[in-house]
Amino acid sequence: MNEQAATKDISDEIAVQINGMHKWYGDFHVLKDINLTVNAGERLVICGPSGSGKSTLIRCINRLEEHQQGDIIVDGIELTDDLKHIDAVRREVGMCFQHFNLFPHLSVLENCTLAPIWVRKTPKKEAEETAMEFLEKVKIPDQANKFPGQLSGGQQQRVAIARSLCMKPRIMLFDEPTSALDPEMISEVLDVMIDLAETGMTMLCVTHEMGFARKVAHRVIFMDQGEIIEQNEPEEFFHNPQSDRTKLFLSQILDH
Amino acid sequence: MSTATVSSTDQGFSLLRLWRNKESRSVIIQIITVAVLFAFFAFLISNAATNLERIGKNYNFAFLWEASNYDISQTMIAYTSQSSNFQAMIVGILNTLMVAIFGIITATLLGFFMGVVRLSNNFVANRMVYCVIEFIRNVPVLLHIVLIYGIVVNVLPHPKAAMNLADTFFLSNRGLYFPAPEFGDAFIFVTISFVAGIIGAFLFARHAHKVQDDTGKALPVFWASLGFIIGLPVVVYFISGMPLEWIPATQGKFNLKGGMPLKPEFLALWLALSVYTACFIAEIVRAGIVAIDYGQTEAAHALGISSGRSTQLVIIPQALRVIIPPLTSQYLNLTKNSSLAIAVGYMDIMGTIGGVSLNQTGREMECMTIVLVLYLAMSLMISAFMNWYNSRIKLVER
Amino acid sequence: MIKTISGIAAFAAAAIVSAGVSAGTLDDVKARGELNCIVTTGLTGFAFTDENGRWDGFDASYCRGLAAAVLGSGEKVKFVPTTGKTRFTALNSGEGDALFRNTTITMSRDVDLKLTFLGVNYYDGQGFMVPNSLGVSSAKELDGASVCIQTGTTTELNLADFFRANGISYEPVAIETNEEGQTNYLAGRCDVYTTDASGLAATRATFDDPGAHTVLPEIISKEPLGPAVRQGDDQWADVVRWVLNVVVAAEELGITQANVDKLAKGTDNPSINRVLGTEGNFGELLGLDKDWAVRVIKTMGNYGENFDRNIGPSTAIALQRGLNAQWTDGGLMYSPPVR
Amino acid sequence: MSTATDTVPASGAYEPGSHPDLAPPPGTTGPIRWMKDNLFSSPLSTVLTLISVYIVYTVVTSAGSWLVLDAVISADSREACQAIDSGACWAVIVSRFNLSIYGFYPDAERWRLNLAFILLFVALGPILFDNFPARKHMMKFSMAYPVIAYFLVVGGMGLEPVSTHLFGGVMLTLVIGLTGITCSLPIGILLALGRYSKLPVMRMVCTMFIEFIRGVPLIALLFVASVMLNYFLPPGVEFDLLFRVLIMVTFFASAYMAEVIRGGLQSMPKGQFEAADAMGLTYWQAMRLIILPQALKVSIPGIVNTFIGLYKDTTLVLIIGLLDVLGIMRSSLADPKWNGLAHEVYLYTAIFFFISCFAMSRYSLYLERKLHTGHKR
Repeated sequence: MNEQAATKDISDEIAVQINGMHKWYGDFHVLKDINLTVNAGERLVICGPSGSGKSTLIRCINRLEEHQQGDIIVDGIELTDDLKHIDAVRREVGMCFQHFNLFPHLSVLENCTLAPIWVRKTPKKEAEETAMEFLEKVKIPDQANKFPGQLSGGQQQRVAIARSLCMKPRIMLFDEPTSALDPEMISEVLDVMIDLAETGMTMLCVTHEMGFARKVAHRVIFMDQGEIIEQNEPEEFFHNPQSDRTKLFLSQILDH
Repeated sequence: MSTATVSSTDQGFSLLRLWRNKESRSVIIQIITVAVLFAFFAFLISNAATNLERIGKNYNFAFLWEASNYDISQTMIAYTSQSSNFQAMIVGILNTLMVAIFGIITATLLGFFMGVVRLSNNFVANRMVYCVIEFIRNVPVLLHIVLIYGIVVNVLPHPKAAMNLADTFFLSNRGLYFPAPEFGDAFIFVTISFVAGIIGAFLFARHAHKVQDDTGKALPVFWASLGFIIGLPVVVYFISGMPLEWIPATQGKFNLKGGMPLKPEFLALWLALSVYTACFIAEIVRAGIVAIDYGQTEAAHALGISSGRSTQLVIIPQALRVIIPPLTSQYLNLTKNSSLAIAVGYMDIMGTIGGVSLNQTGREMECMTIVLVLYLAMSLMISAFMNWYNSRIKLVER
Repeated sequence: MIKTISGIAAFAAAAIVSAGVSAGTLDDVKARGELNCIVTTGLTGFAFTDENGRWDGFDASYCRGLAAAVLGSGEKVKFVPTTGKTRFTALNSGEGDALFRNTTITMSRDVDLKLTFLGVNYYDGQGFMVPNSLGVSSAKELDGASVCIQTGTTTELNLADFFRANGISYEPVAIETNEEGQTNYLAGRCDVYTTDASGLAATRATFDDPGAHTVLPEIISKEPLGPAVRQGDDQWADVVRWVLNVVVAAEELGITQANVDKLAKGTDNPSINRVLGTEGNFGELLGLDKDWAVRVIKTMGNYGENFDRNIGPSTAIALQRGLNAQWTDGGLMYSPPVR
Repeated sequence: MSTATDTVPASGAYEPGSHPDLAPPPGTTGPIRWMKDNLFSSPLSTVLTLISVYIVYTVVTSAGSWLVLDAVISADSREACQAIDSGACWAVIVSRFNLSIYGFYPDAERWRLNLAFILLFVALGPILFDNFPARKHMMKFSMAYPVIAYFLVVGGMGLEPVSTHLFGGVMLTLVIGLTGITCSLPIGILLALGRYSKLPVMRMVCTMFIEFIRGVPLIALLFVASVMLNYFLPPGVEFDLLFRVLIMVTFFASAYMAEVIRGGLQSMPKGQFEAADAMGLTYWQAMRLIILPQALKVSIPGIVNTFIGLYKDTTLVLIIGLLDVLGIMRSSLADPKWNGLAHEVYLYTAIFFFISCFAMSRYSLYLERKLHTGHKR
């Protein structure tokens, strides 16, 4: 399956492995027999029409959603009902949401230091130093003492990325990070994500930003109706889609 | 259910593993909760049993069937001091229901009226109602009750000098006396025609709805209903030879005799509860109507719907959706507040079974159990009814 | 939730621990250093608070006397005001140690409510008060009248019986406290106020024009008023009973608040000596000390003094001794001998 | 600024953006116009205005003379009052004023109540107002306040103990109200979390508790406290009446509080829970650090309203024989010197409650407005 995993910054270590995973919402079969292996350092873009289950898939990876059948192994830890495993996985996996989900009652800095202090038990001072470091990386160190409500959408999403990075995660999940943003703010978030990609972070990204996919992804996955229809290197994927559904989807999003 | 097995890295003993497992942990927590609660209640009940035994009492409801030995002034069913405590309880329940229902009706009417005045742009009326509302709702309802009772009893004249309206209505510090109806044999026809009128009005409304759906023609539903419900019984009443007489109260040696009295205790409780609750309802109504975006009115006007119609078709249905839930809790509050009857000696549930019966028989546990169950049942019934109504108007709105 | 439960558990545990072992009431009171005495919420002359919030009155004096006997000071009393309705529960639930609240002794209260009555400190009967303006001279003429009646009292039951027996009707106006009854009666909410004759007199005394109101001649019941304690604590019952008796005995023997100190030094009258503890060891037998009676009399006076000071002819309430005179004066006040 | 008398140039005479401001045409502003709009806009409105003015006039003149002009402030008894003037006899309030505030609390110890009352405001300041100076440090004092107040009011720690049966009047009202609110808040939070929980048993237990308490009147619960609660304690254990009442009042308030807070919890976007989960916070960490701080903030107006309700409901304790401010004033009606002065006494109590409740409801409005505008900070 993972034929083209030979790019130089991808290691052989497996970051996420999903075998024969199914999920239902009540009677509705959202994910059907998902098999997916992501190596450490690999950057994956998942696309597909809305309702295709792509968000659900990455939310299964840190168990915001429970799967009902199959295995998910993240960073060598199998996701089961065992709370210790879940906690361990969540410590290693960072996530950015479509609506940022920053904590409005905490300042930007507090947002960033909360999890390191409470989950990783980092001393406050150290946590703040780390946080400032990452805030600089996302280019908003000057906003550290503001509240999320005072920032623009693009800035908020960058804070959200910094917040996740403060936990020093090994894997980052992005759930449509730019789709709630005004057009002029998309690029500032994408720039940060591209910078992040250059550090060699394992990234799973649900997005419709095909430019981004072209630029950084090792692999693009297309999902529809709960199935992985097609996966390929970006260039191949865009220029030579195999299935009809992919072609239709690409024609819709690339034409507009 | 996850079919995944617990991975082999797990060590340690199984209880810890159960605690670490998300599902079994929730089961464990719940079992512990139930066990602790059970133990707690067992503790309470065993204490109660020990204590009752210590003073030689038991827990049984046989006293309900024994004679109550006390009199009650306002009863809706036949009741004497020889009736049982159970009958006294029924009297109490009916009295509670009566004051609650009367209260809910007047509070709603008064509340809607005040709410509408609060929305009017008439400065003086608006401010005046605002002051009244603020004053009344920031003073405890118990104070209103004793204050109004004090006014009714102290300010109104003695029955000998009762305020008298056309020798039919009398108002004194012994209460408000209405004439009592006396039904002739033929009155049954009027009753039947009234019921028939309601059914007729209902059928006509359905028919009118259908006609409007089919042809677009609006039939005069309101006037027709009025004709069916009021007109028909009136006609039957005259045809059957006016089989209803109203007998006003007359002066007795001490009191007014006969008639249908509303006792001062009832009046005080009813007025206080109505006025107090009405102030809350007024604010709910105002907030409900204000909450409807002015754009809705503008949209209705833009569609050419008349002002009155737009209120009826657009504003009210939406405002009701906002108004009903808080209104429900006001109705519940009013019903529960009616238990303050005890402050003026109105014999409601708290006054009969929770008051005199409790005291004369010394059966605190039994009586309080009954009281709690009765109020709970009443509250649940009102919530159920209002929830039903709420879901209905939601449906209509869609 | 776990927190709540552990909180409740800890709380329950603390409550149990703090309770310690419950001994007899006498020991409890001594240990507490305070007597919890159940009185009425306010009845002029019998138990009421003055402007400084101090309890006073015929019944309240007994509380002070009892506290003086047990604890050495008439000030070590906590008054628990109750309505007609809450008084027995207050006693049975342990909120009060003794009930001095013009309470009628009846068989059912004694037997069914599990109280122990200790004797009579005031012989009363239920009467009716009406304004003169009604022109009523007998209770039998009250057909159709509105009657103010305190709920949860024996008077309420007597009233129902009386009207039923005479085949006349009435409108009961339920009230909770004497103060409410008085307000309602004066405002004309009811034509008649019925309660114990002593209470009627006390109430009438507070009116602007007491002469405008008549207490009707019918006394429709026997109302022997007396203190009560919880059943099953004989030692405590004895203490309260003998406080009750000793003030009557004191009046009979001529012991007064003024001369008790002098007499307590010893007299030639063995009866007085026994009462005041200079002879015999009755105090110890009761579980008190030998001066207990001296303190009682010093605190509340003898029966006659207490009566005169609070409700007697010279007070506004102006009750005559009547049945409550000493047996030597033809009354019913008769203390068993202290010997 | 030009005035209305200026000639208005024909359109096009100005460059865009250089139009002067003109005053509105006459008759569209000013007091006359205001009256037309707000008093006489239609025949119905005119009638309403006239009726209202008449009512206000009658009430103000008659009540005014009774309340103020003909009132008597100092006299020894009701008769003395009536001998002086025909209006209200405020002398009864004057003579009972201290009683109505402090109850039967010993004279020598009353400074403790005064101190506790003053400290109450110091403690409330940082809780109620965001911009309170040195808020963080003062907050610590606020947290410690209940303990301080307990010792001040009840005694202990070197202060003369004062028995609870001496409590009465305004101070009893405040004791019940404040204890009720402080204890009910944590219990209410736990109940709300329980009702919002994913565990069915927990949810059921909390829901049943909340619905039971909300379904019965407070007075019934107080009766339970006064006649039944002692039966449920182990033999020999006694709680005094005030303590039992406080337990019931706390239960009562916490059920209502739970509903208010549940509203706040429900208004939390799902994303907040998910973000907390994704960061690996435990349930209690997520609740304490993320969800509750926000949910409580949204619920503050509701919490204040619950408090107002509770505060007014403290009057009910008079029915079971505790003398709160209404109870103690009512009992002065039994004093032969003052009996028959019900109106004065009730009015005094009403004004007392009005002032305190109105102030609180204004505060709640202020908060609501602040939450609306300052939602994003």
